[in-house]
Amino acid sequence: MELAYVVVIILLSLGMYTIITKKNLIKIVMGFTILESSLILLLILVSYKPGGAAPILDKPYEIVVDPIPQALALTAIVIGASVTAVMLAVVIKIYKRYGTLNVDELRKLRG
Amino acid sequence: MITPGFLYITGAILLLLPVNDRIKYIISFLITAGALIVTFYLIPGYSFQLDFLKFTLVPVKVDNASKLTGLIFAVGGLAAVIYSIKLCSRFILSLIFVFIGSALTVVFSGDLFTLYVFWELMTISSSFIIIMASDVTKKTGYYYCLMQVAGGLSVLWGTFLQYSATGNLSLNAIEAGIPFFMLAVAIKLAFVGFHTWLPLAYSKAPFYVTVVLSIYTTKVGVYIMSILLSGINILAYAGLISALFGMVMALRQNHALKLLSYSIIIQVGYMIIGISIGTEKGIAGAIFHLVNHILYKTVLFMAVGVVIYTTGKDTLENLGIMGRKIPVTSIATLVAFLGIAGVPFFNGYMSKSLIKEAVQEPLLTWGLNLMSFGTSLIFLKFIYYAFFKNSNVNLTKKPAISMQLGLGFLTVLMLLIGIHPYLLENLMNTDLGIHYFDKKHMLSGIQPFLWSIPVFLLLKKYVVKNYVRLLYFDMYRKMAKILVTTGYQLSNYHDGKLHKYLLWATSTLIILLVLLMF
Amino acid sequence: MSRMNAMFKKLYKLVLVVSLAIFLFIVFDEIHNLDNNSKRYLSEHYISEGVQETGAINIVTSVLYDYRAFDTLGEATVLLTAAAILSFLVPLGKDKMLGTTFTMIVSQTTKFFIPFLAVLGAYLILFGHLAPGGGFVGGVVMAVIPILLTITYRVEFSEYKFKPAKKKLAEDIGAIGFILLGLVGVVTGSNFLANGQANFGPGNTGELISAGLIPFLNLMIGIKVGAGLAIIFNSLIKEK
Amino acid sequence: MEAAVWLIILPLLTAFFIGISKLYFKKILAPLVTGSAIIYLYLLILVINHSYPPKVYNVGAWGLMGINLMVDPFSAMFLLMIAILFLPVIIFSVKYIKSHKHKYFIFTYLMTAGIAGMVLTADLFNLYVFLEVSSLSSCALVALKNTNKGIEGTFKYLIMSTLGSFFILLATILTYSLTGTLNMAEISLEFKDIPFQIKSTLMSFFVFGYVIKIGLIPLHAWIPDTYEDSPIPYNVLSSGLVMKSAVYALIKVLYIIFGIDFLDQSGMLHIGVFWGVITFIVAHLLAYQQSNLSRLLAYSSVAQIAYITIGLFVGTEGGLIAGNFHILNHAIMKGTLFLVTAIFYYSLSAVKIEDIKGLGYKFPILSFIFVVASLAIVGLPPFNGFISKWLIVEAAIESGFVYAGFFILVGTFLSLTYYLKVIVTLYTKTEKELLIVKPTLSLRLPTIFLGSLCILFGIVPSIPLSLINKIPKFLLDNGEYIRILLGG
Amino acid sequence: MVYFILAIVLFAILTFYRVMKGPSVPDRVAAMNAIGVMFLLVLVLLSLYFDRKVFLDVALVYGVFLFVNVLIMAKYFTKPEKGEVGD
Amino acid sequence: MMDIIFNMLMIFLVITAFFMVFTKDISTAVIALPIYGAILVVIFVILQAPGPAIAEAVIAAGLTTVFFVITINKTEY
Amino acid sequence: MINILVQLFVYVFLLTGLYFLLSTAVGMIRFPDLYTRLHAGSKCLMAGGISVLMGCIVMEGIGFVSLKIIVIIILLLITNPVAIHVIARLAENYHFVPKKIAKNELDK
Amino acid sequence: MKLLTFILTLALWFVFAGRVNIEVFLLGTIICSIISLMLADNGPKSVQMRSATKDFLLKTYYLFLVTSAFINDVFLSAVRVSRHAFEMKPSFSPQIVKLKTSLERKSSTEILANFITLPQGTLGMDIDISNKKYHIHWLDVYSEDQAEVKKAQIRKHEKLIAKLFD
Repeated sequence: MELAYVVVIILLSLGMYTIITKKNLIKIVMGFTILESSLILLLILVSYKPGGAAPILDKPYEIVVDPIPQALALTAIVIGASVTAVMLAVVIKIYKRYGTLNVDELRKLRG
Repeated sequence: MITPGFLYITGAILLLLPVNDRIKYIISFLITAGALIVTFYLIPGYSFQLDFLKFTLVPVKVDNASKLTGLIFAVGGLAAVIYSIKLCSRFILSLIFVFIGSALTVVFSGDLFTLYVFWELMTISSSFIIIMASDVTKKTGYYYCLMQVAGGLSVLWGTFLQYSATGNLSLNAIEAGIPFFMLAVAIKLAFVGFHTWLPLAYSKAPFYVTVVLSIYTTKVGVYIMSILLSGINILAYAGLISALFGMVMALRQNHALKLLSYSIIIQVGYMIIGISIGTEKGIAGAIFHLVNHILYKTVLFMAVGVVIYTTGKDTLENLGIMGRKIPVTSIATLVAFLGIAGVPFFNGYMSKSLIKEAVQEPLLTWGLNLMSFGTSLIFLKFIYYAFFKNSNVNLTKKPAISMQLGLGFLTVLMLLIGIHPYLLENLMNTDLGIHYFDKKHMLSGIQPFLWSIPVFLLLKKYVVKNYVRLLYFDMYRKMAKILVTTGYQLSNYHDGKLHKYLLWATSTLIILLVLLMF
Repeated sequence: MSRMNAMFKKLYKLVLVVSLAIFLFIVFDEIHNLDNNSKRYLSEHYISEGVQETGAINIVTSVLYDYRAFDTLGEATVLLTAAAILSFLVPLGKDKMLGTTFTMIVSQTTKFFIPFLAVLGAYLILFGHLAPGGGFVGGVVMAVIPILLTITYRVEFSEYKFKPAKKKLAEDIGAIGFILLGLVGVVTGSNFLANGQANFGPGNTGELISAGLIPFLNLMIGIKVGAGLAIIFNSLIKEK
Repeated sequence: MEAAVWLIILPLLTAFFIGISKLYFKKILAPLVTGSAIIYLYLLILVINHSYPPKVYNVGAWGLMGINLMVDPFSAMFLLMIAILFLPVIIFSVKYIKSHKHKYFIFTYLMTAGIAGMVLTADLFNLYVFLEVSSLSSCALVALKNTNKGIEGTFKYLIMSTLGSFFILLATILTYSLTGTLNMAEISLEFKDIPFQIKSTLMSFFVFGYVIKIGLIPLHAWIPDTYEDSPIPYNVLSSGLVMKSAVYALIKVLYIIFGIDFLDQSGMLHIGVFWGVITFIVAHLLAYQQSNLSRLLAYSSVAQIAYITIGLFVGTEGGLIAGNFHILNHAIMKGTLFLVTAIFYYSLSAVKIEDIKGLGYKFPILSFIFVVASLAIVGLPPFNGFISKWLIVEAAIESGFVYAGFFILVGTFLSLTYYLKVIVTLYTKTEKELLIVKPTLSLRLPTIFLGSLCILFGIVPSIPLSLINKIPKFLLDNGEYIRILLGG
Repeated sequence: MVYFILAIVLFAILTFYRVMKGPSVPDRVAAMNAIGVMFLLVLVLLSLYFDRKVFLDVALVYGVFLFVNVLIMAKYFTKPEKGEVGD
Repeated sequence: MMDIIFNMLMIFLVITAFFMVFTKDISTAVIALPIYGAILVVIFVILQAPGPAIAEAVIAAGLTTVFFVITINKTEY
Repeated sequence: MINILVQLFVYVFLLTGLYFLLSTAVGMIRFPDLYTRLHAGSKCLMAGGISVLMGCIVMEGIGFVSLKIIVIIILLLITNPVAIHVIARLAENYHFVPKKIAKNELDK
Repeated sequence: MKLLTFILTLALWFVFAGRVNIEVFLLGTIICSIISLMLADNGPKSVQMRSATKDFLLKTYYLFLVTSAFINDVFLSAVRVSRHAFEMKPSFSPQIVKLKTSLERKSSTEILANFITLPQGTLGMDIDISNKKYHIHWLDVYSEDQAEVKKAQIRKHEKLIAKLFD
């Protein structure tokens, strides 16, 4: 599963790249979604053990994957979703007030 | 423990209470007079210790020099408060009290921490006096405050260096950070190059404020210099240059207050020379000169203040009302003039001759002579305008009694010291072994004054002239402009583009990673 | 010149991102080289003792609602914050959205669909300690009901069916209920949010009614999340 | 130690009850809010009183299995700060906030809960969660006025702070994968065997994430934007608590988890001090350029936090004491300044510096307090800012960062330039007639209280310092912390 | 069993071509729907492969949300695509 | 064998992510978002994490897309 | 014996499903316009899905798992036509014209 | 129909729960009754109570018929479409056909629409509710005769549905 870690790195970098280059506000928010999902993927990868069973112990298993990162992942997902929702609401608000989605035109605050 | 400084500060707080005018007068008088009495009865050698943070502070430490200085400060305080009590509002009066109190505390302070704190308190209170005094002084106050705080901060930095080098905060021997203390004292003393705040502040501020400021601001610097930086011979030449510069500038002024301000620079030059010689005589001479200078310069400022009060302007022409219309003021002015010119039997004479006695090098002796000569010349101009030039300015109102009271009080003291110069020595508990009314001293003392009269008569055309172009160059404004421009450029970089900010952030992350990993 | 500048900027950004990736790669590689699987004693404890200690089969749930229930409280708070933000960004007037008008096929299907969706949500919430899911997912499934109503009919109908005030009330009650259930632990002399340790659980492990407070906490979170997400969605729809 | 957990629950409960009360009984708001704040104050005092020796509270009674809350002197200092700021701000806001009143209080309480959680928790992930609570509700408060600038500032804040949170989360995950635990004490025990490179990378992620929220240059750009058009009582809490809580988290993570030895080895201390110096010089220069009062104060906040950073990154006992004292002082001073600004805004909607011209004569006491606070923040005696700056410089010189000490004094001078500008404007008389709504007592009283604290702590700094003096022992030697957390 | 999963995933990747290429939004949505159903099947198969019946819940919930997604996309994508802003 | 599926899914995930980022049209990117989420769900199930998988199905493949779609509707026109 | 038969059934069902799914993918790629693609996306997909799920049912035998899979089948059967219909509606909103339009017969 | 909803949801609940015992039953009863009370008026009105009780067996039979026909048709048409997909040159000729239905109830028209969408190479595009008219996109209609033939197939389904639900 070494590829998975590389994928995490790629996704993280991709998210960063999106955030720092794309001009469209929605794209930026999407970059955050990618970034967040990469972290969650990392969490799940951390929890995984080869040959492990899912941590729902309806009968005894020999190897069980680590439940803590999964719990953390759940929390992180919820937090990420809330933040995304707030961001999108603010994006809509900005569009209604500025009439644009271009980041570079949000320049009322300067100096 | 009641010290005069804290007494004054208490008075300031009392004055902030909502009281009517009568009680205000009573409080002011009680505080000032009380401070004078307390100062008088302070015993040299007394000190008081206080634990603060991890230091042991000495907020009060009395010795001979500080007692004399404190005494004259208290006297000046009494006179100045009496002089200005009718004119200024209660809030400004309270600030003046804080100012005087902190100046007194600085004089009696026994460690660098206390010194710095009250030094800055002086700065703050005086700045606010200037800022709040009238409408035209806002920018002046801004400038003044910045200069003074720069000086204060260099005291602070010197203190830190000293503390880290020696591990204590005692006031006696400075080992590290001498340049910074020098810078601080230079700003306070209005050395040439650092003098720009003085004429500006003293001429723009209302006259009653100027009176108070002129008593303390530079003099505290002198006193601190005498403690911290005595015996650095090279400074004597700097003082000389400063004084000569002040002379030239003072001769070119048309306004009485500016003239007096520049003349402060000259007088401070005397004190610098005295201190930097470093001998007992030199320092004692400097302190005595400080006392004398406070007396006659305050009187002169007060006199000009009366003129301003009565006529509304401070050009030299307006001094013409002296002579007959305001007799008390005129007499005081004359006495002060004679004192400042170093005429025997007047007070300036004794300290000047003491300093001259202490000076060994011929160049400095000649310089001192030149300074006396210049001083006489300047004040001859002043006197000429006041008494000899016919003018047709009229009084608009009568001078207040309180003003004349303050004036008269100081004049009496001045005469007293002039006639009996050993008074100061007694107060300081030293015997310098000088006979002031010696023939030699009297001759060397009066010579510059006598020379100045014919020179003034000869060059009257040039001296008494309405100068239009003033020599004025301020490098601090230029420096400030550079700073402001830098700030403007920086501010232009913050143009609201989110991408730029994010780019900065990412770059920071990479730099951080690189720095921490390798 | 400006094009060159832009090119350079883009290249610079690319270099930044690539160097970040390289750093991450180095770190991941080093972490991979370390043998750190032996250090998971905490999770081993959870796995071996968790079922007895908490009574929940789903260890993730028992971690989420028992061992680390405080995190869940914070998470619920975040969601509540988000819902509150969105609801105050809403203006009074309503926004017109362009949209395809659906035929009645959709509305009929939705009508048919909704009770079963509710059952699904209830199942997910109440079986949170036995099966994956739990309060959060169940709440979202519940929140889909008003979303579907909004899509197929209109916002007005959805808000008539589920009043905004009621939703807010439900959200607050869910959050308060979570805390109050946590305080049950304090009342019985244990610590805040104590559950398995305080031996609340009736019932046998693996049954529906077991695991002490966990199902109730799940229920509270479910109510809160459902109401909160419904608020968020409707606010987004209405937002001007 | 039940009170410790109540510190987090009470604001949450209050926030939810406000949400309910909005629907049914609207008039209860002011008493509810004030009463809750008073109870909260009582709880805070209770906890602070019992903060020494440090205590541990197990949430859920799980011991080391679950989440622990810990009250140590460092957190007690922050609780003290909340205690000082919270009640005045709440009382102030009851009158001040006019629109979205309920929401304002909900978010304020949520933010406080988040900050209290961050301060108390001893669990790394829980720290992240509460950080997210506080930063999201703080975003909400920025947007509360619902103006163009407010929304734009919110967006920038959201983007930046979310970016920071991501890196914190990343570092947390990597930490977990390295150590298998989230308890700070256990992590710091486990970290002794981890190779240097991994640790330094993790540290740089932590530092980056938190520094975005702290706002050192060049990560500061969102701060003035958020301050410009947000409700001003929020700014008090923001500059006083939100930014500081990020500082708290950073310091706790660095000193407890990584340990002072590692910080020294990796050069983080040098980086921190240098970063601080750069930050406050630039921030002062920028602040001079501002014409908006809130923006000016925001840049000043950036600079002050740089001072704090220098103090805390010096890495000696004196530095930690100084930094912590400056944290407290800055909260008080900036709080006073913002509250006075808020009253000016309330009375005659003064936003720009020119707008407050002549108010020095209309509001003598408030202006006096403004002057006191600004002199204190500049660092002039005899106010509290001077004492802490003195301590910072002294610590910096003691541990060899002489340049930092020197530049702090230069920074003091630079900061005087713009504060004096404001003060001079304040006392400039104008002809124009000003429309003035008289500020009521509930607006003036908190301001005066905070302003008097400026003077009090300047003259008698030993009151807070007696609490703060215990901090360095816990941070410099993380063994103490570990012992208490694992043993208790 | 695994081969079937592999095959279905491959088909999903094939169908993703339509999402990338698809000239219009409805094309893409249809392809998205197809991919979603395929993944649903993958989920069911995986749950049987791992012999954990609880995984079926994932498939069920995913199916519901796929439907919701398609509905909302069909409802609110109402105009032909415009160019991206800037970039 | 499972590894091959897993790696394939990973590659698919990366392709989807790149497509999401680099496509010019936002609505296309949003259509790719649930696919991205679905792949994540399958990956999570393979990694034996049903809880996060179901949450991801609900959030990334569900609600986030919904929010994005609404945002696009409100902003593009 | 019966085991082998069950295995056979399973493989038949699954292979059929795979065939249909493949045709879905190919049809999605190859078909020229939207509506024809929708045909592929509806019928082939449904057939593939149902047969795969039937295979699963056969594999599991009778039990709650099978019931759940049946629930999934029903879910698909209900939702997928609606989804396709809705996409068709969306296409109409975009003013798509099908490739060949026959004469309108009922209008005669 | 509330009862029907209740029964259906309870069945679903048991399916989900994956076990049958008294706890599950009690909790399921509570929840399903709440749900059916709250949401049933949005629920299916497809079957009347009376008819449900009266000829239950017959209905079940028809239901079985319909379902089998449905799945059969799905598979048949899927085969046809997939044949088109694998042809070298796709040889279909799509057309739009309009069809009038005689069904009365809303739910039955909807079910018919589902029927139209999935089997037989057709695709329901739109329904004109007032005229009860379907717009159908037909995949392979080569001539008008074929169209009539195919319409007849739909009529067959229509009759079945009418028997079942109308």
